[in-house]
Amino acid sequence: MTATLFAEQTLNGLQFGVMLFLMAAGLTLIFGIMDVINLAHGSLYMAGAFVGGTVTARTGSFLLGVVAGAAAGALIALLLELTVIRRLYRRDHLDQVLATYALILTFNEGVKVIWGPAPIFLAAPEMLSGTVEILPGVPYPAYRLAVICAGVAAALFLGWLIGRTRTGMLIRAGTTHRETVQALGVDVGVLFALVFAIGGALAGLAGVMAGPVLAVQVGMGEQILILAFVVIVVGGLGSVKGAMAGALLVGLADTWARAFLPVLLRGLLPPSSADQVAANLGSVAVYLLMAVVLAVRPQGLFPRHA
Amino acid sequence: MTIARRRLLGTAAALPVAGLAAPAIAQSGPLKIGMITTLSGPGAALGNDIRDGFNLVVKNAGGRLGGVPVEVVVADDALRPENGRAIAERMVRRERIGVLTGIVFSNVMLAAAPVILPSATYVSANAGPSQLAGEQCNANYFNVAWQNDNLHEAVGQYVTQKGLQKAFLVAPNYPAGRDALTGFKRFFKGEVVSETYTRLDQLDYAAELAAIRSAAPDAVYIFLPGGLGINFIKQYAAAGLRARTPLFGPGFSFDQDVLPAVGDDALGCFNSSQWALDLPLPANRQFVDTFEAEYRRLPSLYASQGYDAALLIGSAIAATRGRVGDRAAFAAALKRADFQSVRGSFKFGNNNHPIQTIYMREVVKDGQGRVVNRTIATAFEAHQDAYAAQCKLPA
Amino acid sequence: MAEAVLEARGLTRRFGALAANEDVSLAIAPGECHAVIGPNGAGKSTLVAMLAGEQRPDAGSVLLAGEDVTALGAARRARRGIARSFQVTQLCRDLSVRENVMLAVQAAEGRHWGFFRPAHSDAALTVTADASLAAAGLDARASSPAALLSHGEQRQLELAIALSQAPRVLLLDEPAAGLGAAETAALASRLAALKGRLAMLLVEHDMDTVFALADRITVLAGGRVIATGRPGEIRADRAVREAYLGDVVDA
Amino acid sequence: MRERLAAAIGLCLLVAAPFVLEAMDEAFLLSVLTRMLAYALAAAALDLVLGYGGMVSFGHGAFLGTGAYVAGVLLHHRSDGSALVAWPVRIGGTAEALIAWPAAALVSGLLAAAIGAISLRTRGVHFIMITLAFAQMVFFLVLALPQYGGTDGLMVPGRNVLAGASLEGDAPLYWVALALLVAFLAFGRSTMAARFGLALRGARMNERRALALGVPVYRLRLAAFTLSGAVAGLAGAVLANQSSFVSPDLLSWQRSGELMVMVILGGQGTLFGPVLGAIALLAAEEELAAITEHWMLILGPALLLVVLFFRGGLWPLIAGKRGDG
Repeated sequence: MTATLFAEQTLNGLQFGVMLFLMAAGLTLIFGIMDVINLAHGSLYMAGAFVGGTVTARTGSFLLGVVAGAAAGALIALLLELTVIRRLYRRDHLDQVLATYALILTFNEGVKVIWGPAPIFLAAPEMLSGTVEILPGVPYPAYRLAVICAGVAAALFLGWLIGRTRTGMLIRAGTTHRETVQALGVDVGVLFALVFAIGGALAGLAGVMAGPVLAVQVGMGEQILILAFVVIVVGGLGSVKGAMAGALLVGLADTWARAFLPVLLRGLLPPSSADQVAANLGSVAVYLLMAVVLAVRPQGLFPRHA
Repeated sequence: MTIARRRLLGTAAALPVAGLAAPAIAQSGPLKIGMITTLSGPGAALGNDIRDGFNLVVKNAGGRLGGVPVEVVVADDALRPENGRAIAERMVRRERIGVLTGIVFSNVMLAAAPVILPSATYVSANAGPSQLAGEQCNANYFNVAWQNDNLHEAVGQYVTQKGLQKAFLVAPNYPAGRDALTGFKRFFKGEVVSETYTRLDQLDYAAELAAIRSAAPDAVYIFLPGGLGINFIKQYAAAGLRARTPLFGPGFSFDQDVLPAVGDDALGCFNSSQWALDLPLPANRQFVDTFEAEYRRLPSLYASQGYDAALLIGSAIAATRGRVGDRAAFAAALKRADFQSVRGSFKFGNNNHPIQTIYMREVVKDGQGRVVNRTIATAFEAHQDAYAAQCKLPA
Repeated sequence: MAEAVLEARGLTRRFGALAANEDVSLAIAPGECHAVIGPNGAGKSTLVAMLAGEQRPDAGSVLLAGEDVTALGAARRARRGIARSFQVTQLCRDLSVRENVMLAVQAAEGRHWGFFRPAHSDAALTVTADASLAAAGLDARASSPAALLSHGEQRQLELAIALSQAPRVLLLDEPAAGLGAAETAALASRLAALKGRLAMLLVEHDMDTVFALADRITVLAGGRVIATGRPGEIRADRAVREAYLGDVVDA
Repeated sequence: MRERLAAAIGLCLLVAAPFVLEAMDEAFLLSVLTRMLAYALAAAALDLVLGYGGMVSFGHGAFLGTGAYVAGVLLHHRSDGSALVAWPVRIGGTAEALIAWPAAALVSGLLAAAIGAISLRTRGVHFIMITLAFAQMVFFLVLALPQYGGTDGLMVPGRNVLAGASLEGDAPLYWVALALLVAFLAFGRSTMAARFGLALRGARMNERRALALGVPVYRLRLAAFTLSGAVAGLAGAVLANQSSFVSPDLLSWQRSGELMVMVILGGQGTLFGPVLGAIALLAAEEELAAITEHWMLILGPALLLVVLFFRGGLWPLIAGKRGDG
């Protein structure tokens, strides 16, 4: 293995991590601020991808598709907040899991009714479809660099929104001192709806951004949802910083395990069983990571102080 | 054509009532054909195409198969083996349906087979697992599509024919993935530089793509069913590998249910199939034209399989004058395969699996700018699967 | 002085830069009622939490009858004889009043692994629990869910639960919180009856109760012990008067 | 009182079912009912930890599936005469339920003990997620098992025999499933009313109080989790017999979610409720799937309405008494 290959694989891991972060950010935001566990986040991601794909196809503009996908995510999220999620704030996590599980079933079938069962088309715009030579002899897909930029931008935006703005201050206060915030004349209901919509927009954005890389099809939300949950649990629920750390860690663990385990194990075991063991370990690497992290730090890497 | 929905039991309290309300045996009316297929979840497109292809035959014949009025009873297994089995049990034991078809996925097939085969005849409209082609072959199980290994073997053969020396193989880490690569290697004579096994829920293939670039093979072969294949093909193209190393795969990763979603990223990829859109046969032209007119989309190989399954069942119904209850006679009629398959020559081997031609196709743009397959070569003629010898059924 | 039942040695607990407890030491003798007082934020609840084992000290140790129990968690310390009541009532709200006490009796016995005999027909639990409820004057409410009790009744139940654990030492974290004058007086007389038989640590804001009950008093301010002594000595202590008592006495 | 009456009537219906269905020439519905009873057993087992213990396990599919695989694999080796373990001692397969089913419960129970030992260190959402993650690990490992079919699942040749008596046919397995369910319900109810249940429920309602009393919360929960996993494994063994097939699908997170739905739909903390929930959900799935291809579009919103507006579930509507949880 060369140093270049190692560097490339590491970059791959980080890139995958950033993609996961886009998805995990909204999830952890909603959990951290509203204490709601939203399995239907994957459905918002799917909706974003489908709407984004459709708009891109109709208008020919990927940028419009991205905007539409994020807007669709926000809009559906808002609708969900007003009709369903609002009733779940004071419920336990079990009710939230089940209600949003029911939403998954509904959304998957709804998308099938509207768009049909087959996957739909969504490609990167022409100017991002080429490759960029980031290391000597290593062409890297330009679009993936754009994904990294989007992820970093989302992280910065969230950091700014929560840490630096009056809205962010109210959001933070709204979780712990609901009454105080209300006494300031702020409608906490509106505030939470806003947060949920922001989370939905992030999910929709993640969906469109993933479209050119992944299949846009019914059920696409669940696969990434489980990974996103691993990410935010590893990072510490509710922490945006934790989500970033968790996402990068999961991305690296997943990519490194697949890239290097077979090579490493071949030194220890006979080739056939080495490949088998490596493949099996690779399959469960992220879950193993989560189990280890939680066994050592039950609250995740960056626990949120109550 | 009518597709009746089955009456099933209500809640537990309504059990006896439901039982009384729906007579256990349909005494008269059209001949029922049971179609268990996947209509929800990520695999829904496949079942949808099989069903549409099958129904097209029935519709074209005015609601008849083999001259007999039929009713296609459709049920969704949701890609859950248990559901498939429960539906099969209901169809066979309660509605006394004698002919079933439609199951897409081998896990559902294997779960339902023990219920169906003792008392009904099954015509598989999709690839068959090796168990049912080999030792566990059955006189009442017919596969009118292909055996799982066929398409992989064909690519192995073709890559060897083209003189490509070094192959890089990718498949998910599960037995079917290993079987697929074994099928490829059975006919590939060059060097396998890597057999890479990926996660079954893998989204990102950057690590594998980097390994491919570094290995610089002459050919890359993937067995990545469903969305996995779409993910890989998109990422393969974006990584700039499409121009360097030709990508090969089984036909279902490059067919009409997938290509519209992948678009230009699939151009120039090679794949194997027992059927192709552009096969210049009258039966195929009629199929493609009527399918497109009816459903406003191009048919996939799954649709062609559903269509052929209906034709095959129709031929046996005609031969037995609709007496599907005489299983020996019905099976014998099926085995003659007396129908015009859209793929050209077709006959059954001793294990009731096809002996057929496997074509190689290349993904191109057609005159209307659509991304489609063009047939470029024949990998095998009269090809039979590797498990036939283990089957004890007479030829 | 006889060997202390419960002793804190140099307990320190920090939350970030803030030291909630700094080098706190105190000892509770057998049968003694030892009060801990101090203004809000003095670190009283943190001290109780560390003594009970709910929080780990950053430095220092806790000794139960001379044995170091610093490394043990709350449940293990409870099994060795430390019982506590909470500042904010902690009850199993959907269990009946009687079941709340039965659980305490069961925990004191240390036998949780019964699978077949209904707890309600287990005399080992019910006899003690009923006696304890009668002593607390709650026998009429025995079958009502704990959540339905009035605040005063809940405080009584809280005490009855702690006593049913048959503890060696009882930690009382503001037992009179939220009680009216009559209820507080009743509580004080119940606690007075326990004096001499049971070692108690009493954290309380109501100074009348404290001075009426306490054998000794430790005063915390800013997380540190600023005085320890008999009630009379504390009353006379200049530092205490300045730091804390002054406000109350003069008011 | 009313709850006991409702339970008694339910039992009478289930006992009468074979005779009624036989008389109506609908005996095959018994096979459907057997499947419902197996799921009911698994859901009731989940209720023990979820309803009574307050441990929201999103991974019980793993225990159900593991039990099914143990029974299936033992039958598989028995039928082809191969060894399950070749070294250091040769262990072959078996068809005897008295060996295979306890083995299924044991393996699932051990798995639950291992998963629980780590997961119970966490609380709340972390617990939900870590149980899900462990179940996913088991799922992918089973998928990768080359000798037992991977995603294709494993065809189970024939059924177990019970103390030498055949379980072939619809009725025998139904009776066994019913007996197991009734036995577990009786045991579960008694346990939850006994000391163990008192401590477990108390710890759910107020963990801080329980710890202050000296209740060994962690050990009690681990015991309940292990027991629950073992019983779910037993249910899996019944399911393997009912369907003559085991599939990794049983271990998937969707199956874990469905078990949770059964518990909530029926009413958590009642043990009887989940039985009703299992029967109702499976019946609804089949009935709806027969009406329309888009049945999920009905099932999803229906479940949502139940969670939002019928929190207690179905059983309290019948029994007139809310559950413990």
